[in-house]
Amino acid sequence: MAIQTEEDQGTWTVRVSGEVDLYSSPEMRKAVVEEVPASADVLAVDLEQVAYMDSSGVATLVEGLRESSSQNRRFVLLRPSPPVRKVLELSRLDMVFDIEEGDE
Amino acid sequence: MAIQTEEDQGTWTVRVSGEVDLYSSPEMRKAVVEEVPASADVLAVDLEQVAYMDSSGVATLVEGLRESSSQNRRFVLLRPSPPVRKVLELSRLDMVFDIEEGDE
Amino acid sequence: MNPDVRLEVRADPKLLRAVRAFLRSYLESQGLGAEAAANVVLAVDEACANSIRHAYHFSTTGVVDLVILADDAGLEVQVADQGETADPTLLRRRELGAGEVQPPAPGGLGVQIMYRVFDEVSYAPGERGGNRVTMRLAWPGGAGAAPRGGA
Amino acid sequence: MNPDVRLEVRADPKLLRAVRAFLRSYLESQGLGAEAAANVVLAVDEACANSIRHAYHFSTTGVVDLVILADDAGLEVQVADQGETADPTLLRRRELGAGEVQPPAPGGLGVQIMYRVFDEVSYAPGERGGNRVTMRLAWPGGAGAAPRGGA
Ligand SMILES: Nc1ncnc2c1ncn2[C@@H]1O[C@H](COP(=O)(O)OP(=O)(O)O)[C@@H](O)[C@H]1O
Ligand SMILES: Nc1ncnc2c1ncn2[C@@H]1O[C@H](COP(=O)(O)OP(=O)(O)O)[C@@H](O)[C@H]1O
Repeated sequence: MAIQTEEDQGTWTVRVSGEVDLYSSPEMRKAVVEEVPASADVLAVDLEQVAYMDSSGVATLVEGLRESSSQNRRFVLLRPSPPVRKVLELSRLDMVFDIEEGDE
Repeated sequence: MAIQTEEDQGTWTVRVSGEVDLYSSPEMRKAVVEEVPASADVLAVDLEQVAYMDSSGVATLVEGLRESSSQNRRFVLLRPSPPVRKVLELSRLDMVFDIEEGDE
Repeated sequence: MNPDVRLEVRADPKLLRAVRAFLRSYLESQGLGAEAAANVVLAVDEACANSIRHAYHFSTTGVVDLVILADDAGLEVQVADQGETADPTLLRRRELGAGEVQPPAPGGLGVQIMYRVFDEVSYAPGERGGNRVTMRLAWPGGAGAAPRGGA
Repeated sequence: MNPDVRLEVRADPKLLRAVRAFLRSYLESQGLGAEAAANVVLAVDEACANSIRHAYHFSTTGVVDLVILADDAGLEVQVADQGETADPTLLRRRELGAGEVQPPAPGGLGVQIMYRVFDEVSYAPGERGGNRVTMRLAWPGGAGAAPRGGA
């Protein structure tokens, strides 16, 4: 798994790639829960390049969503890849997230 | 593993792709030893798309070479992929084969 | 059914990736389609992750023991550990009633994913403590319908 | 060394592909470079193929037993079978003298590949018949030099 972050006009984007599992999700947790700058109005997690995600990845996204709500920050999933869509669906959490398909 | 064959002006080309191992090499053997038309002057085994080859694949190529010699047919390996080059080298048989890199 | 594979892996999260790679390739050679295979890989990974987290509490001296069997009718995967035995009330299938909404809680997902992917899931405490989950899936399309034997 | 993995596979040539997929992913997670990993995968595959061909004569009820261990110094892979024990004279390292040319024979390649890829290869008859080959490789670059612990 690899993580890239980027700030643009109040939107903090976390780009995740590779396999998110029990081994790697703590690193994703840092990026989507712990290290988001207080100034960010929007937290966008770009999941287009995610080849695999397990329920520990989903749990981390739920944490990011909760933490963002409590900060009055919008939390959005960008272009989830087919494996991400699948695990969200199997977790019955696909309706809980704000999902964007467009080019940002 | 998948095999495609093609005839062009006396050259019989066998295009191999995927993984050649103990399970799949008998199928490659058919194509490079058993089913070569008597009319072929040249047998070209195209190995560009081979992702893996073990010693049973190498042994099959040696059989193809021997059989071709006995039929006065030229036997040539086309564009061996890096894994094929490696197993030929580790088998100390890289100098035994006629290898062509060009576009046919 | 004769087991095709038995895989004993040290309970280290870092090793799960290789287990998934094995399973993907195994299921492909059994002729299971890519999408169904991805679901099976996910569900088995969840079972292994649960042994690492809940049975062994991330102590990497534990061992996760997978057994994989297949015949013309379907696939069976067993995942066992010798760690702390689970509270059986936490291992039951839960489905949402009409109009119910899943509360977005960050836990309690893995076991339900296993139930949703496999046709049959049954938990049993291990013979000497620990847990064993047995998961069965009929090949899609009915008995022997999957093009098994493909390269 | 604590074993990371023990893999018991039915002696079916069709299962070798999944074993290679496992090993590739495992070696990558150990930080071994792709080229060195490809060589290790080949050599281990040769050992498994020999058990299937020569020890079990393609009887798919046999089991090939792999043990994989790693520490900061290197990697150890053991491949064992309980089939026909090999003639030890066929398992020796052979190197060509100067000016000698390898006769292009279609056999006798696998064991030599194992010697050329690993630093140490030793064969022993199994405790109850069969064969066990133990292969060791120091991580390239010296003790602990491989960036182990990578994702
Ligand atoms: N192998 C296991 N060993 C011990 N407890 C387990 C095991 N598998 C599941 N459990 C228990 O079942 C609960 C539900 O598991 P799961 O649905 O995967 O959600 P989560 O892991 O997020 O809690 C776990 O919290 C744990 O208490
Ligand atoms: N696991 C094994 N069980 C029985 N015999 C073996 C085993 N491994 C190797 N051998 C013997 O060693 C010989 C050399 O093996 P190898 O170098 O792989 O070449 P090949 O398999 O082409 O004969 C085999 O022909 C076989 O007689």
